[in-house]
Amino acid sequence: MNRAEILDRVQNIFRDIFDDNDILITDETNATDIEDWESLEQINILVAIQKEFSIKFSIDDVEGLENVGQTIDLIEAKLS
Amino acid sequence: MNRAEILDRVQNIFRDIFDDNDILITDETNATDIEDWESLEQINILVAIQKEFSIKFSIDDVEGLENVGQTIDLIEAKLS
Amino acid sequence: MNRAEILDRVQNIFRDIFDDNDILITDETNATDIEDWESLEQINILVAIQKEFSIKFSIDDVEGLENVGQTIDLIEAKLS
Amino acid sequence: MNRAEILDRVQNIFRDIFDDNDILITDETNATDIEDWESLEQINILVAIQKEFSIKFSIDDVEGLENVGQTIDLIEAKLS
Amino acid sequence: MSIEEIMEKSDRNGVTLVVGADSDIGAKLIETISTDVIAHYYLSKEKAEATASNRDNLWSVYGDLSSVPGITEFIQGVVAIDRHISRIVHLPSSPAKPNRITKFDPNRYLREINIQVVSAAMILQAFLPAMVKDNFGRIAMVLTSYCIGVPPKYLSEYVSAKYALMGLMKSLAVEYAGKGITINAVAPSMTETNFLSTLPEFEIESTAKAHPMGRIATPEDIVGILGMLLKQDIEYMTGTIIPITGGTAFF
Amino acid sequence: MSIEEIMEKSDRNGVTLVVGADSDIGAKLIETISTDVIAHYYLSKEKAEATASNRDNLWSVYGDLSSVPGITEFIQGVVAIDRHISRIVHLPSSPAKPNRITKFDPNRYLREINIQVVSAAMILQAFLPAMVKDNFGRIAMVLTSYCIGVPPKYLSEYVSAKYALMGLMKSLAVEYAGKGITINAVAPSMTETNFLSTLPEFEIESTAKAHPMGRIATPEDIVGILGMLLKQDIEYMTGTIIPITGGTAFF
Amino acid sequence: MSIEEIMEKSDRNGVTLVVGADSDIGAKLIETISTDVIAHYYLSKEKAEATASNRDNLWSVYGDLSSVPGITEFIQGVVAIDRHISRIVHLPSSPAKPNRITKFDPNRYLREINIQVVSAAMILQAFLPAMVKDNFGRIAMVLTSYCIGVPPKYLSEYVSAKYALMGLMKSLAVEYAGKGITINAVAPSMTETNFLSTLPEFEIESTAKAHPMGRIATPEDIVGILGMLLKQDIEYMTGTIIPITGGTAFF
Amino acid sequence: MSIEEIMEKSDRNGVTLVVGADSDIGAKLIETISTDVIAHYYLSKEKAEATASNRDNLWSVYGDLSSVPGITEFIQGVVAIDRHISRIVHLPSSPAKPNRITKFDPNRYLREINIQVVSAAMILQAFLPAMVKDNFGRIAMVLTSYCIGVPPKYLSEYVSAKYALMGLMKSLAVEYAGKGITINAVAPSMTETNFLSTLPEFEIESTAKAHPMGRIATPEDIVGILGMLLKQDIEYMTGTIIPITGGTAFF
Repeated sequence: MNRAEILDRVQNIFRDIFDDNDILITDETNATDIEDWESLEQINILVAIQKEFSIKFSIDDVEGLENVGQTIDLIEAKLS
Repeated sequence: MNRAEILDRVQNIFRDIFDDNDILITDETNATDIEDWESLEQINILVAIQKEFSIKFSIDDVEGLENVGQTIDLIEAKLS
Repeated sequence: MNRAEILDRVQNIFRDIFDDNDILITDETNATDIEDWESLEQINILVAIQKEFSIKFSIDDVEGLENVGQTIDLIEAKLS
Repeated sequence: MNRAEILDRVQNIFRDIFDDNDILITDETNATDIEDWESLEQINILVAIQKEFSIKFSIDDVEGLENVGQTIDLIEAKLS
Repeated sequence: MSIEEIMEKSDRNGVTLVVGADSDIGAKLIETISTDVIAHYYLSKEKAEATASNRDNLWSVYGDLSSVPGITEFIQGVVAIDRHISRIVHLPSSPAKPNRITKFDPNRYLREINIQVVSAAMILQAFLPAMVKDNFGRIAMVLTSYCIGVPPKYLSEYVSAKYALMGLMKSLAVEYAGKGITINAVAPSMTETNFLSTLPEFEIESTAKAHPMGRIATPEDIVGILGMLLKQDIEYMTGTIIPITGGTAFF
Repeated sequence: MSIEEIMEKSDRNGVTLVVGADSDIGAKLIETISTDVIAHYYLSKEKAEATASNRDNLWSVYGDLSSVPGITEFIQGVVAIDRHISRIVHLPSSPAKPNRITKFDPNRYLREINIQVVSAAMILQAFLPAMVKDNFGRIAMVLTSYCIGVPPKYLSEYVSAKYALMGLMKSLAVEYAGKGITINAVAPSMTETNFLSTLPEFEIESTAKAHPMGRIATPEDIVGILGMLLKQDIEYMTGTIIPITGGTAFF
Repeated sequence: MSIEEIMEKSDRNGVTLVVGADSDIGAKLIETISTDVIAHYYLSKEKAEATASNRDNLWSVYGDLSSVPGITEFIQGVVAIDRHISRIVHLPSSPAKPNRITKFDPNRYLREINIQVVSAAMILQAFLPAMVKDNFGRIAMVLTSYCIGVPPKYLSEYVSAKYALMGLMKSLAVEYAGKGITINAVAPSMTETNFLSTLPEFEIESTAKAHPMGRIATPEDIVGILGMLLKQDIEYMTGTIIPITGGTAFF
Repeated sequence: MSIEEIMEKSDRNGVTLVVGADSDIGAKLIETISTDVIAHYYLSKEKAEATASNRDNLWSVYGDLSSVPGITEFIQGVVAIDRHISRIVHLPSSPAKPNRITKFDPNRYLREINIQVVSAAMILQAFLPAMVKDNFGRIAMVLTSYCIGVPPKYLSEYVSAKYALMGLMKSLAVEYAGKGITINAVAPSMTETNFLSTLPEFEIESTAKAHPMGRIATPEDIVGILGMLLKQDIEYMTGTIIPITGGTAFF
């Protein structure tokens, strides 16, 4: 799966979790860009990603993720 | 109202509060004679007596009542 | 020992406990007459009396003592 | 001041804080290498470094320092 | 605080929603609030209407909080008034009636949970988001001193419901800390209000007599503290419970 | 204690009722109890039947505690076994699922109140009178460390229900003090059980990593204390809550 | 309150004694008190004298509270001013300096006990009797949020001394309940004062950054509550501890 | 726990140091400990020597804990026995003697602080490092139910000292969490011991009469819980205070 496809699927996850179909995410998007993106949502996003890509994160994977780009890097790494 | 009548009415109150129609009370009857006769029941008895005889007790009236006899003395005093 | 002697000795106990040599007590004297006569002082008075007359009080003895008179009655009873 | 001199001065700070004149530190030395190197000692080390080199750290400077090497990089940066 | 912040906050009165204004504490509190008030009544519709006419900056809404539909309807009534609510005081409860656990009634208990806890949760669910947008809100709840230390005998239903409210209050204080919203509570001991009608006078007398201050609490004792908790500049206090007991119960 | 009392108490084992044996804590606890046990299951009927066959001094009863009729039916099932119950351990709860108050669901909350609190009240209402007659009883409940100090964010429904249970526990401890019955609770922090299935593993890892002991609690950590609370000679302790948190929360 | 009582109380300002005015909280507090103040300083005699000249209704007294003779001398100094003291605010403490118990110094600890606790006990011993005669007094003490729940690591001497003060406060609140005297305390979390000088700035930054409100407490946050505790009409609150922590610690 | 850990822990008895063995609780506790014990006495040297001869695995050390030199000398005495100490139970205190704050005596108070708190700090300072190396230790302290909620009147010196000890206990529990060392406490209400000699019998009777269980606590009630806190497998409980009050005081 290429990066664009991953970004697209992750975007759908964001739209679902924040009940907002207009959300557009980029590699730079981070918690300050989306209202309500707090610890709870971060966890829900990661859990949804685990399901969506049938991958599993460890604490070291998810600690210190700062933006969407890093999250997608992580997904790519897990998938490869 | 004579003492016997008062005792009779008070006995009905006891039977009602302790759900026990076999209760027989005398002047000597006290909290040790009836299981479950604790602070809560004592208050309920006094409240029921207030209603039954349309009298009103003060804290000094009810402090240190030790048995049915003293309670009936109190009722008589209030009624006279 | 006669009542007057007992009263006199008890008065000395009061004077000692309340650091006040002008205290004069009578049978009617009670906690409202002497400033600072609270639970702590009441206990100290009773303890001092036990020592002074080498007697021992039970809880039933000392519950509900209302004034000096009753206290002296109690001492007399214990001594007899 | 060159890196070696900095390392040497920092080593003295470590020896002082851990009361151990045999401590030898390298860039790789981290909290797991020295017993008792916990949050309290880390703060004391950083404070001593601030004094020693008359520099001042911000929270962003000191967050996530993982070993002596990174600490010395930080000092170098501050001094330059 | 920077001038900007002060300016930004200068117009932060908004409307105060008093849920459970039937209680003498609620009534006394409303007297002390000069700004706009929405008063909720649940004991009598008449009282609700009567009060409405007293004051031009007071709206009153009747609402039965003992069931979820009733709470929903009440919230719709408040929303219909269409004002920004910046402060909420939550007082509703049934009078505490002594009872043994052997007389426990699940439906009466669940009714009490609705009146006290579900109502608070649903009301805050409805009005907190606007407070968050405004970055300002003050919530005060009325618990009881029975939530502190050893509770009295025979009030398990009442005490359990108040504890549930206490747990909700603390959880929400944490959830909204840092959003300009404080959520606190008072825990009064027995207070001279219409709610005491369920207790015989000699019981109240005896409580007053046994109290070191020789009296039970008054609505004034409570309202003074509630007012403090609603103040704009009391912003660093949240999740706290203030005992108002004359020294008979504290943490 | 006089010889008479000792004699009188000498045969005080009776049956232990474990409500919520589905949880790993309940399962582990039952292993440690050699005397007669009635185990309640609410997640799976199968599990209930399976267990029943494991041990000849273990009865198992399935019961849905999420509604009053379900609780009533369960109690009838226990009564039908017709044994004197001298000890009750109360564990049922739903797994804590993080949620904002803006997603509060009154029915889900009331369901939780039934499972945790109404069940406890009705079960004790049913079995305390026999304990009183016997002048002996030991009740232990499982709360959570979230009931101590500052609760975590986003668990308001769960925390509020546990607080309600805490208030019930304390009230009944007082109501039954002096009748030979003790009612206590444990308050564990996050514990390795099947209930964690609702949390992502990395969350659990992160809690363990942040804990001074580098691990979350185990069922063994909890069962050791529960066992102590059920002991006959621990008779002067009631109304207490024992934090089992490795030092991360205490009173 | 009857008119008589109001009249009787109408002249109840008297002098406020602020013990430990060196701290920024004490200084800020004094600014807010327009009535007569006696300010105690222990860090610098100069500061004490300087302040004295600022205001005509302010007396200042230097006093070393770290030893019993020093405390005695200080009390004599206050007595010499010969004014009725109706309110006392107790703030003195050394800055909290992190240390392992393995570096425990009994003399430093006993010195801290003198500064914080023995000083409070001896000062109250000296001035409470006149308050009792007047049937009015307001005492407020400054504890710390470290007295609530789990304390931080490495502050055992400081925390233990504050606990000792907390125990004294509660005991005296009970001893003087019903004599017109209230004794309460605030428990602030880390506050922007000169006392932070012992901590590196990055530590303070990091505490502020980790706080849900993004800042530590300010003297204003504390003084607002202290002022409330000194009010004449706040008479039914005693023995309480008010957490001022922005939701990071509460009971 | 891995087999390795179990093996590693299998020989973890070591010596139990009982500080304040003069009290009936201490004496009763020692009876229940079959492994090696070092018993500290401070009331009578004779008693100390007498006990020593009773048991071959018991050492006894006399020590005056009321001053820093006395504590130092005592610690040297224990060190001289040259055994690894793995458990410490801390009981010393003077009998609580009722007194008004107006009779506060700073020297008597500081003496009590030494006996209870400075002794605990210095003893732990001396013996914790070896426990850390061994990655195992169990510390139990004896507080009082007066540390819970509203304290009694007229015991401010005693209550304040116990609070100081409580603050020390909690701080050290946090400082040593994760090093295999637990530090906990019990908080008993009035207990039948030689320490009651300072109270008149009618006072003790009246406390027993007023207690729901009709009796005050016994040393057995306390020792049972202390024993639990010393157990090796109770490792996830630290910083806790266990009320032993028969339901008259709890958190």
